[in-house]
Amino acid sequence: MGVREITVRINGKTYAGRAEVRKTLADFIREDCGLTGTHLGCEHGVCGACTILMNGDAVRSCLLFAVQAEGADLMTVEGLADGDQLHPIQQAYWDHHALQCGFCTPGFLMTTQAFLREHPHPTEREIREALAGNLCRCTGYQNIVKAVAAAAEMLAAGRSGAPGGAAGDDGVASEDRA
Amino acid sequence: MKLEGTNSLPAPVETVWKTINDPEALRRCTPGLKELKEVGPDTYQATLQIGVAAVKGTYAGTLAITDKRAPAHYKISLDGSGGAGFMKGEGIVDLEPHGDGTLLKWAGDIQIGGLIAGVGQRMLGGIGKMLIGQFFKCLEDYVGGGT
Amino acid sequence: MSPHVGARITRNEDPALLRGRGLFVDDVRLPGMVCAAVLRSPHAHARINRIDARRALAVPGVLAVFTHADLGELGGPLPKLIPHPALTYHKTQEPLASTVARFVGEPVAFVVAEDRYLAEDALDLIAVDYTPLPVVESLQEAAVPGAPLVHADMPNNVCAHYTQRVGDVERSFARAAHRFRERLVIDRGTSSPLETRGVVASWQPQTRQLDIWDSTQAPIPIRNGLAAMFHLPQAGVRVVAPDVGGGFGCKVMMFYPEEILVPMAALRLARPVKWIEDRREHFVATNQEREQIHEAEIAVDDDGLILGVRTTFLYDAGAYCPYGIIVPIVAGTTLPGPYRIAHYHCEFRAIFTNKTPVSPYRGAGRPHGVFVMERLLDRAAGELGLDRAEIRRRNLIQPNEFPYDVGVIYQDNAPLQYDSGDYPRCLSRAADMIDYARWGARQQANRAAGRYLGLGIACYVEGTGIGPYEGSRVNVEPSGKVFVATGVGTQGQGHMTVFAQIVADVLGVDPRDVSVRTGDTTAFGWGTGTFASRAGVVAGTAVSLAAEAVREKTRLVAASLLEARPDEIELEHGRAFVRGAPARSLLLGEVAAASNPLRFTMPRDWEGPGLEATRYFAPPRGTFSNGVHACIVEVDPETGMLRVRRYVVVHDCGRVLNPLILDGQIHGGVAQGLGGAVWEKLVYDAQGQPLATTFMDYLLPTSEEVPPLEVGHEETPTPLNPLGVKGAGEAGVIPVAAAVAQAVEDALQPFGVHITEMPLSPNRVRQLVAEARRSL
Amino acid sequence: MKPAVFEYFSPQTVEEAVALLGEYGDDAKVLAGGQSLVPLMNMRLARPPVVVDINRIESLAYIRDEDGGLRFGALTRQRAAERSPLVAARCPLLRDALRLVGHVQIRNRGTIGGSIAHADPAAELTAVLAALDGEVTARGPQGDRVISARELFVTYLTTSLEPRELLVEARFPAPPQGAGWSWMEVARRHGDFALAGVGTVLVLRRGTIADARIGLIGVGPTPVRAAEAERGLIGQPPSEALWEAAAEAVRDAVSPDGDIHASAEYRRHVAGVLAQRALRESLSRVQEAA
Repeated sequence: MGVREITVRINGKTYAGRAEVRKTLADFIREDCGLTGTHLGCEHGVCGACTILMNGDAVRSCLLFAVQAEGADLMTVEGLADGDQLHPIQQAYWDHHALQCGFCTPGFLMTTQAFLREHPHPTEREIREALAGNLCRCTGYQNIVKAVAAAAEMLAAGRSGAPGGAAGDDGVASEDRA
Repeated sequence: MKLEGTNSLPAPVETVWKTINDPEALRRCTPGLKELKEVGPDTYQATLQIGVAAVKGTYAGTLAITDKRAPAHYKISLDGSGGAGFMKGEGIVDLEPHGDGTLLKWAGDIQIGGLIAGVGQRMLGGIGKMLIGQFFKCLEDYVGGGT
Repeated sequence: MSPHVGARITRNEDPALLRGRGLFVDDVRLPGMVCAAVLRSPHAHARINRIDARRALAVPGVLAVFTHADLGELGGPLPKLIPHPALTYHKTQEPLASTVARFVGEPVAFVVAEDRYLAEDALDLIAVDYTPLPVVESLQEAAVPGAPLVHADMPNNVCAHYTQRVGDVERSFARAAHRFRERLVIDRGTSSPLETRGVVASWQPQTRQLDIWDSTQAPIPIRNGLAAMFHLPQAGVRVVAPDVGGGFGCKVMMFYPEEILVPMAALRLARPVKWIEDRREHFVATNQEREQIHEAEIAVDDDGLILGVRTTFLYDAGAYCPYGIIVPIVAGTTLPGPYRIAHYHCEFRAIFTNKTPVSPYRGAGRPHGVFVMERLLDRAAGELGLDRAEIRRRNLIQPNEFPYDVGVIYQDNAPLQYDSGDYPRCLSRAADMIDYARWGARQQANRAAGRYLGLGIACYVEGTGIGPYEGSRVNVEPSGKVFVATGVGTQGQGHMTVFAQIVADVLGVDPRDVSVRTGDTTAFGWGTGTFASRAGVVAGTAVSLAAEAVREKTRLVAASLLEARPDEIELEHGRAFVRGAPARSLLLGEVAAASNPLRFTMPRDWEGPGLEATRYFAPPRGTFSNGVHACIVEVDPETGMLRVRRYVVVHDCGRVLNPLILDGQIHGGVAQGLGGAVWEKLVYDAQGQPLATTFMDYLLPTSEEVPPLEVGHEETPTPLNPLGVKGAGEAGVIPVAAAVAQAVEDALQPFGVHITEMPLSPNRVRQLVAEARRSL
Repeated sequence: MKPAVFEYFSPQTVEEAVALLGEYGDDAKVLAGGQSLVPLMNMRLARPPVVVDINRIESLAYIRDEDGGLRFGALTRQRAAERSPLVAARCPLLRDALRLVGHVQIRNRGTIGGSIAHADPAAELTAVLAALDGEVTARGPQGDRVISARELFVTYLTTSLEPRELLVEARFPAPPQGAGWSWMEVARRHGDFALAGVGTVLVLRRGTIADARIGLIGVGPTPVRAAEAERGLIGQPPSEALWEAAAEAVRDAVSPDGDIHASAEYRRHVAGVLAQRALRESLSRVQEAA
């Protein structure tokens, strides 16, 4: 049976393992590397819970075989925080109650990370489009959209907010929203 | 999934009747047929590999022809199961003289179940229609080639 | 006034989840663990003649294949929950079907292998010989005499027939100036939490201890049931619902087959066993909801005052009814809503079909009841030329009419009585928020520009916070940190925070210093589960009562240490001090340490060591939240595409514990409601084959579909619990279909489109427009 | 939902890949972006015995402006094409269509060649290729073969590529400067497979339509080029009545199948509606450019 040695870098650390060629990258990250923050919600590339960064791009780790990531540089949710200090995106999600059950959250965080690097000053429209490849069943997305906007501001200001601060008020929309 | 159609074949009714009862014609024209073994009068054990591109399922089952009224009418039934689910089809075939040739009218009902039904619904209807179309087109050629 | 309860406090549970350090069932890894997979029936109805697993067992790494024949006494029908006198055929499935499979997805064999890949390889190699049996898929057809039978030992497919009557409906209708009748259809959907179901079981023969991790909303009943089935003491079974990735009702079954099969395999193989449902399985093997067909009628006078309402409806139970008839009872008892209805007739038949069983999904019948009532009011308003908001206003129960007896028996078997509320206030606030008064002009201006916009406004009352009871233990440790345990697990509702807020206020500590454990039977072993919008109300009150008991104990101990009277002791900022003499104070942790000395004798009125107390709360009956939703929808009549432009919620769930979390609950509910109104539909073909078993075909709304949501809170406290709180978990979803239907109808008013069904696909909207055009 | 066993090869060059395909033929499946293939494999609907992963063939990822059109190496990621200033300048229709391919995470992996070779009749790229008279190059044991879009798409998920051939390049002729374009589709949700979609190009000379292109997806077993509708436009001055006539011709040109999301009748109707709107938008872009 096709078993390969696989070496990847995840969050700056090298992981080496042996896996069948049919093993998905998501399963390899979770089972062989022990990084269970990356979640599987559908295994057919729709829900986005397994989103990670591969060489900087947001990708579905359920739609890659581990063997394809040989030599790649990966980032998972575990790589966001700097020690005890949450990443500004994580902080913004916390401040704005952008998660409930937390299962989809790692995927959203990784999507947000890639998105804000490309769009440091996004509009609400851009945020909503960028998040549309991730499903959340708890939040109705409202607070996630707010968190991404807030994270953009925090990152732009080059600081991270006070932990556990109070959240802002609800935005009020108009029916003329494009 | 109910499907129907009409094909015009360039041969007299009797020739067409013979063809559509000929195991060799069935063997050649049934899409994806891997194996057809006669196990009784008008009853065959069939193995089919059906699908498109990488999406193919292997089904093992029975093909039978019943309700025969030569040379104008029969019922053909097919059922099979495999890893991707199961399929069950029934078709009524009627032959009518049409000028020098024959009008072949068919009406079928295909049930597809299991994995493929739940996942492939977007294209299943179209693909089913296409495969049946291929079957009768092939018969048309077969009859055409035979005359 | 309390500083923490009522504040927008961010959640205690978030940092771990944000770092990817949660523990979901699939994250549990144990030495020697093996994986399971389930072989499921591909037929909606079939006799099982023979199962041949020899080829599967020959695969290296495949440990076992279990079929019904291997289950022994575990093979019998699963427990029957919530019996009811009207439920004449309470059918439940076997963990593995013995002779007949009755829906696509029903478990037939259970494979255990070294990993999930191998287990799925083995599934491919199990040969099952089926004889297909006649299938009945459609609810309407299943109810007709002579339909194929789902259960051969029944005379028909009716498992329950139940009628409730208030007043004299026949007379009220006979005397009414106007009667309007509608046939209203709501189709099937599913809760689809992002985490599917999953179970891990581990058996330690040396200690005879069975440990279970289960993505369930009800770990304690699971523990109790497993102990009985496996003949183990309850103390020998631990069930943990760790982080649960959403539930919304579908994870509150006791039991799903896998919840028995996984522990069974772990016991027999003496290896830890993991089973994680995959998404495709979830679409067939996890309970579904929503399908009902109502024949409803309203009688009104010339002023639009309701004289009577009646509905006769069919409820699709699926192939089995483990959860009884809770959903149709809730639908029928939610229907009257905030309106004065003196005469009401509600009758339903629960029908078996060859489809996945039904149990409550967020709303649990409430959206149906509201859809029917609101559609009837819209019809009456339209026919009488009355304004939609006005007809509602005229019929609302007034604030001085509480407690208000609706006259029917609710799901908790108690007479349904509304405890409190201000319905007119909610309606007028929602109307203000959506700028109802100027709607006509705005709509006209848009129409002139070729845009079809419609407004919908719908009211509801939601039964929440039902019994029987919940409990909690609160304990202050010598570190000064407070530990709270309760039986109700969390699936994202924020229990770790809201319960901490309650305790923080009572004990004068920071909510971040209060650590809450839920969903672990060793931490707290009494309780029922998280469902019916009850955790905050019932467990929240228990937490509050336990914290108060700890406070009194703290006062007692601190008083003796500080040489003061207990009633002079106050608690604040993590300290106990003498009122008026803050210098005479102790850290809470010091009091805790002193309450559990290693030597000395205890005082005479001592009631046990430590600053710890356990309390229970059993509400006398449910408490009723209410609200109004309003939305603006744009419809493209050529393509049938809908776009929700604005969505407004005014909601009253009594005293608000944490507005941040409450808003989140509302947002998520509305999104699910919109899903059910527009995108989500579990389509089956006539042979009972489910055609939407992926996220490509079952369409959860995304951030592009869900509009920005505007939420306003009213607070009418309930007299039924000391906190004054009502439930909120399901509120967001309840009136969405009703509001959207009205808005679409309003938008397409120039075409004369009439909406009587949910969900509304673009294809269907377009079809309705085309039909209406033809009939013009 | 885990894939069945397969044998895996990861060739470094096109020659190696073609040799592998030559050796395994029908048993082999090319893995490019994998965004359609891997879900099918996870569900075990596709069980190729051999997977030839071309992702390590770096020479297959390029975008070039040559011979009046854009040439894409088969392994060019959709996201790279979508963000390419060259694509935006030379073929904005392609860029607009690409934006609606799944979601960004899908386009980060999905490739130009993979989408075309997969031949999903709802895939945006197929209709753009058809509308622009594009072509692909296939390399097989006998060397290179050029296949026009018209000949490429056979039916659902089926192309005229031989099992032993590898699609190595796709060419999209660029519309002339000043051409108007539009991509429009109706999907249940953002990023879903289109229930119907249409791409149009309009070229005007002295107030009359000199060239018109209409390509459609989601309305049959292959992408559809509405040639009859195009002929009805050419030589005419643009007008609402003309768009309406084109819409009718589009409806005649398609033979969609229904599914659980939309009936054949709906798809046909909407194909016309979208064609009309797309032509209108194309004209406004011509006028903007002028």
